[in-house]
Amino acid sequence: MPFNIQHSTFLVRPELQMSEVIIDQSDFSEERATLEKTWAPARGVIGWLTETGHKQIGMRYIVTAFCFFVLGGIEAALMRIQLAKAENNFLNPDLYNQIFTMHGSTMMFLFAVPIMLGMGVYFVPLMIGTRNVAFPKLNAYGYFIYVAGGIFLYVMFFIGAGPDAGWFSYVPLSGPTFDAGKRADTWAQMITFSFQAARAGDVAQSHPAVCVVDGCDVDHGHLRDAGGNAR
Amino acid sequence: MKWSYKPKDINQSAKGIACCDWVNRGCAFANGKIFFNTLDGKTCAVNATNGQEVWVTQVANMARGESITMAPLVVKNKVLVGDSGGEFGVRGALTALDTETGKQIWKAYSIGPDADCLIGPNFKPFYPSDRGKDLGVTSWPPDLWKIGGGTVWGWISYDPQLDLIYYGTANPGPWNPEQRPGDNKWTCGIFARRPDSGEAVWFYQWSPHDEYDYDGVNEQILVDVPINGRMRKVLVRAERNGHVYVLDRTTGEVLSATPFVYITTSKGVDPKTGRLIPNEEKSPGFGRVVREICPASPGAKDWQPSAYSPVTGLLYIPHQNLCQDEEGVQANYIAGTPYVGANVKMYAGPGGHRGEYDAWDPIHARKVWSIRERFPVWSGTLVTAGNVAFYGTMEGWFKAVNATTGDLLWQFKTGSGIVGQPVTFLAPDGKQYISVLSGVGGWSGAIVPGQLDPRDGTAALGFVNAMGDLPMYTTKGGMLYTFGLP
Amino acid sequence: MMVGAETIQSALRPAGPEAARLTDLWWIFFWTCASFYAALMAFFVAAWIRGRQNVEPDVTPATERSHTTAVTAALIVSAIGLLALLVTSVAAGRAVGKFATNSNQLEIEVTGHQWWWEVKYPNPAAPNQQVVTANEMHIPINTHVLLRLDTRDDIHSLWIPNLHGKRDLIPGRVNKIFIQADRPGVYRGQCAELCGLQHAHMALVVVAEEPEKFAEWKKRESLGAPTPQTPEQVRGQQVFLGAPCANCHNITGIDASATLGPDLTHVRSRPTLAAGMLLNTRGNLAGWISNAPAIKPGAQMPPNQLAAGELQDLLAYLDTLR
Amino acid sequence: MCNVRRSPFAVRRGGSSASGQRPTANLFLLAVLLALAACHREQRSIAPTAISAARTFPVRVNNPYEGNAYAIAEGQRLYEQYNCSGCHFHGGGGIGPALMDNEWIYGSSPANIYTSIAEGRPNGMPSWGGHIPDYQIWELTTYVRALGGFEGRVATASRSDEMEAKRAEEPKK
Repeated sequence: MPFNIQHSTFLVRPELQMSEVIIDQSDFSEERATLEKTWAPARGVIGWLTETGHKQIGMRYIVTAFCFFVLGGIEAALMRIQLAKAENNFLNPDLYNQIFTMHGSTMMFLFAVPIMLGMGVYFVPLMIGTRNVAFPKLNAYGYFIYVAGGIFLYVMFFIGAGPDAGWFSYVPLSGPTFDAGKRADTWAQMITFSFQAARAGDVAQSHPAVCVVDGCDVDHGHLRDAGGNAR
Repeated sequence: MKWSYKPKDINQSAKGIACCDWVNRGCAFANGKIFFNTLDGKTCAVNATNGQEVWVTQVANMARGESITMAPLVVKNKVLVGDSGGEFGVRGALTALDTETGKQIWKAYSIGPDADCLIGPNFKPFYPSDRGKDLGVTSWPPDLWKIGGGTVWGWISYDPQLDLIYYGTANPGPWNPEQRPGDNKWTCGIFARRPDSGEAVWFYQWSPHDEYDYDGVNEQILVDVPINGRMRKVLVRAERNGHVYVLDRTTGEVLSATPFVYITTSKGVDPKTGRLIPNEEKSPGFGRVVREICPASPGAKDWQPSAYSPVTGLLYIPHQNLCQDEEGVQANYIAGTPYVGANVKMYAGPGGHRGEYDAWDPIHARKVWSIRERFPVWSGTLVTAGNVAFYGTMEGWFKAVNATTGDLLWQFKTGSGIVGQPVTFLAPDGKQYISVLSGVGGWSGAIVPGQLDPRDGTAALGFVNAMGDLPMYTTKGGMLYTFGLP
Repeated sequence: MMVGAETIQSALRPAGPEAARLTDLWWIFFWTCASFYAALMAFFVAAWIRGRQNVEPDVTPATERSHTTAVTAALIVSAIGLLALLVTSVAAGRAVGKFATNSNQLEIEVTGHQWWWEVKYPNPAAPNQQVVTANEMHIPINTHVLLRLDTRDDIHSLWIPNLHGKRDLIPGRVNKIFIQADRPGVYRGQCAELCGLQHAHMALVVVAEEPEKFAEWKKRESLGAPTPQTPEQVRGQQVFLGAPCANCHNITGIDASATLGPDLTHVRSRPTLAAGMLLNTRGNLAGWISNAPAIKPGAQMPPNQLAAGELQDLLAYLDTLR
Repeated sequence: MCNVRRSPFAVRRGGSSASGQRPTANLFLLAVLLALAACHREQRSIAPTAISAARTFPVRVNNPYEGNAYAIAEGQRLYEQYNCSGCHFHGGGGIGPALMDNEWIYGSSPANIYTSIAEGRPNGMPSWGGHIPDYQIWELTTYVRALGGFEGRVATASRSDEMEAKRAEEPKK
């Protein structure tokens, strides 16, 4: 551990306590170099994949969510075309039901939830003045899980296994008797991905957020203190 | 071998309309002839001395799902034959054939207009709910009486003194009771009729609007016993709905009805109206799974006949101890195919044993002793003047017990499970013999000869769920065992 | 019978007391919300105009006080408005949810199927008087009608906007709803819960009529099918019994007691076919019989390959079922 | 993942169809993608053609619905509705033989099962040919094959719906 708080030389003058912290930076060059390396943006494809910066991840969430928003909008438009006149044959009932559920699921779980998550990931650390969320890798993992869920849903849709059991896939319509094949499973799988992503994102952010509520000393060592010894 | 007779042109497809395995409950001997029924709906008369066929009459119509499994009874030169197929949407009937020619003399339907049921001015049921015009039609939704079951596949009794025959009618179809609101007369009841004309004298319904396939076809024991200090001509019946009934056999009045097993489906019999009081909570219907229906569909006791000993004054009842879960589904009538509308899974009732052999005191309406068996006691029973009661088990044990105490006296392991009825006879050599058929099968034993798959608990109308281990205890067979008394 | 253009389906044109309550509630909500919205907009515009006129902010203790008073007043008015809406809404909910207890009532069982409605008039006292029909419900006016709702497959929801709100049909349960029509008319109802492919085409009509006319209709419905007269009709009956028809449909009076599809005993007296999708004409019926899934993809009625003569005979026979 | 095969019966309904409806806007891109990537398991023949409803029976060896989940589900529905379950129950058998074990009196190939359903068998199996349309016999065949474990778990429902699970509060019996 190059950066060890326990025997660091934080010199806190008792008379300036609570308002000012003066750090003697003279013998910190080595730690500084390590820190800068640690926080430097990674490069290349591998770098892109291993990126854990909250701004980057947050922005990815927001951009991806808007892509799904567009897809959901296209689905809405297709449904509206079908409904534009009575007894229309633009979409057959099967496809209509799939697009209906695709639209609902996309808008809820691939747009609404992730975009809020993305906003949170982007802004919460800025708002509480931390360098990143509490669990940056978990946060990145959450994003990729979310993308995987979305891609899975659309791949299944394009091979004819799009979910088609209403907004919330309720039984018995989504049960084996009325919904053959893997369509309900597709939906459930997508939800699993989406929820896992949401949970990962929430947990990743939770510590700084708790600190805000709790008023803990967020400037210091929050990364190290993720385990809970913030005070 | 003296002779053998094989009925000609037996239609093998009758196997597809026999709800509960391919069974035959016996034959009758009268006027030098042997009478028996075939599964495909024929009644045959064969000369007892040389095995020559005398006549064959087609009684049941297979195309409509009718078959025959019951043993005929000969009364006053008439062969009485009933049909089977309550699970196939048939219309039950009892037919009287001339013993000499095989011609039909009368036919009494169990459901339908009074004229078809041979209900006339002399019909005097004891309870008001059974009086009225064309109840066999009006107690059914439109047209459903035509396919409503009420078959006659059990035992017929004759009282020569009163000149009455007694027989029970089976369950209404389909099983799912929501599809047939109403009392569903005259199913699940007992008719008393004149053997000459077939006209009905009285009727009593064991289970009005039956919800659990409690066919009312069990045997009736006709005895004269003192009830409340008065000698009464009674009819004792251990009924599928779990009660032992004592009926006045001249009028059809219920003298007593006492539970002999654990019952959840009903709350007793109303002494005033004679009506079984159903338990609404256990009423099966569409989309619901009702748990702990006790007794299960085969009832507290199915067709296996009990025996009465005038020596001990006790009734010996072989029966089962089963409960079931049931789910109502849509029954769809297609002629010649099953018409049930229920998924059923049976299992052992309280105590975990599936069978019981009871001695019952009909006068005081109480159980005297009881023997528990692993499997349903699906064989008939026999009690002798020597105070010994015989019965068989589905594992294959043929047992003799003390009729007074129920102590096991002797047992013998036969080659297969026993579902037949033991008989005793005095042979020409002056010795007394006991015979019993060994060969498992029937509704309860179908898993063995039919090689059913116990992974599906609903198989064989749910009986397989309770009998999954039977193949480990016995194999199929078919052998007559005769034992000489020492 | 007037169906089609004459059939109305509108929650704002109530034809019964329950629907009237709901419509009143709707209008109360509409006008309350609209007036609040208008007031809010008026204040907003006023503030905007004032903001443009007054360059100097007017912050004296007196104006502070009057602002506080104004905000408090607005808060109180809003709270009262919301509370009033809550009270009216709960009151209306309780009123329409209450089951009538008087004897002047009729019980009807409505069963949802994929994708049609079975309507049954039970008669516990005389089960053989029971009447079964499909996608069509007749009710006498000024009578409380208790609908017992059940389903054999999915969750459905019965919505007859002119008579009442929605009520779900849930497998294994019996839900109840009371309706009453105050004036004769034909009201359209619709399944309001996605129930699969043809959810959109799962409609029924409610015919509210004078009690005498209703009794007459019910009496006619309780009769069995007439005996076919012409040779064509006789042949048609044979086609019905021999073709797949009798596997699924019931016709009281003949040997067809199947329960999968709608009861056809009086099929030609109904206004529509295919759960409100087609008008009940001979041509539509022919098309429906020949290839129902082409008209209603997913429908459980299979296509039927009948010879031309067979189809004509069958239609002739079905024509007698009125 | 999927066995891409076009079945003569499984006509996807895009807009044009045998019923003569106006072929309005076909689903251009989506339809093309669907057709390209159509997964046989997931194909649903929600509008069987009149031809497939024939009541005469060309002898086929290949099951057009093999591995098709919708056909299996439809077969299951028909199996209950046409009372197959009345004799064979849910595979365990009773009046008729068990269908979930590995003993097949008349053979287990799709053609064998089709023939058993269409023509019946002497020990009580009724013949359904002429009473139900051809494509339904194939759906039933596919479901029976699924009961016997021949259809693979990918297309078969993971559980049957008869006798739903116990509610949590109920005692285990």
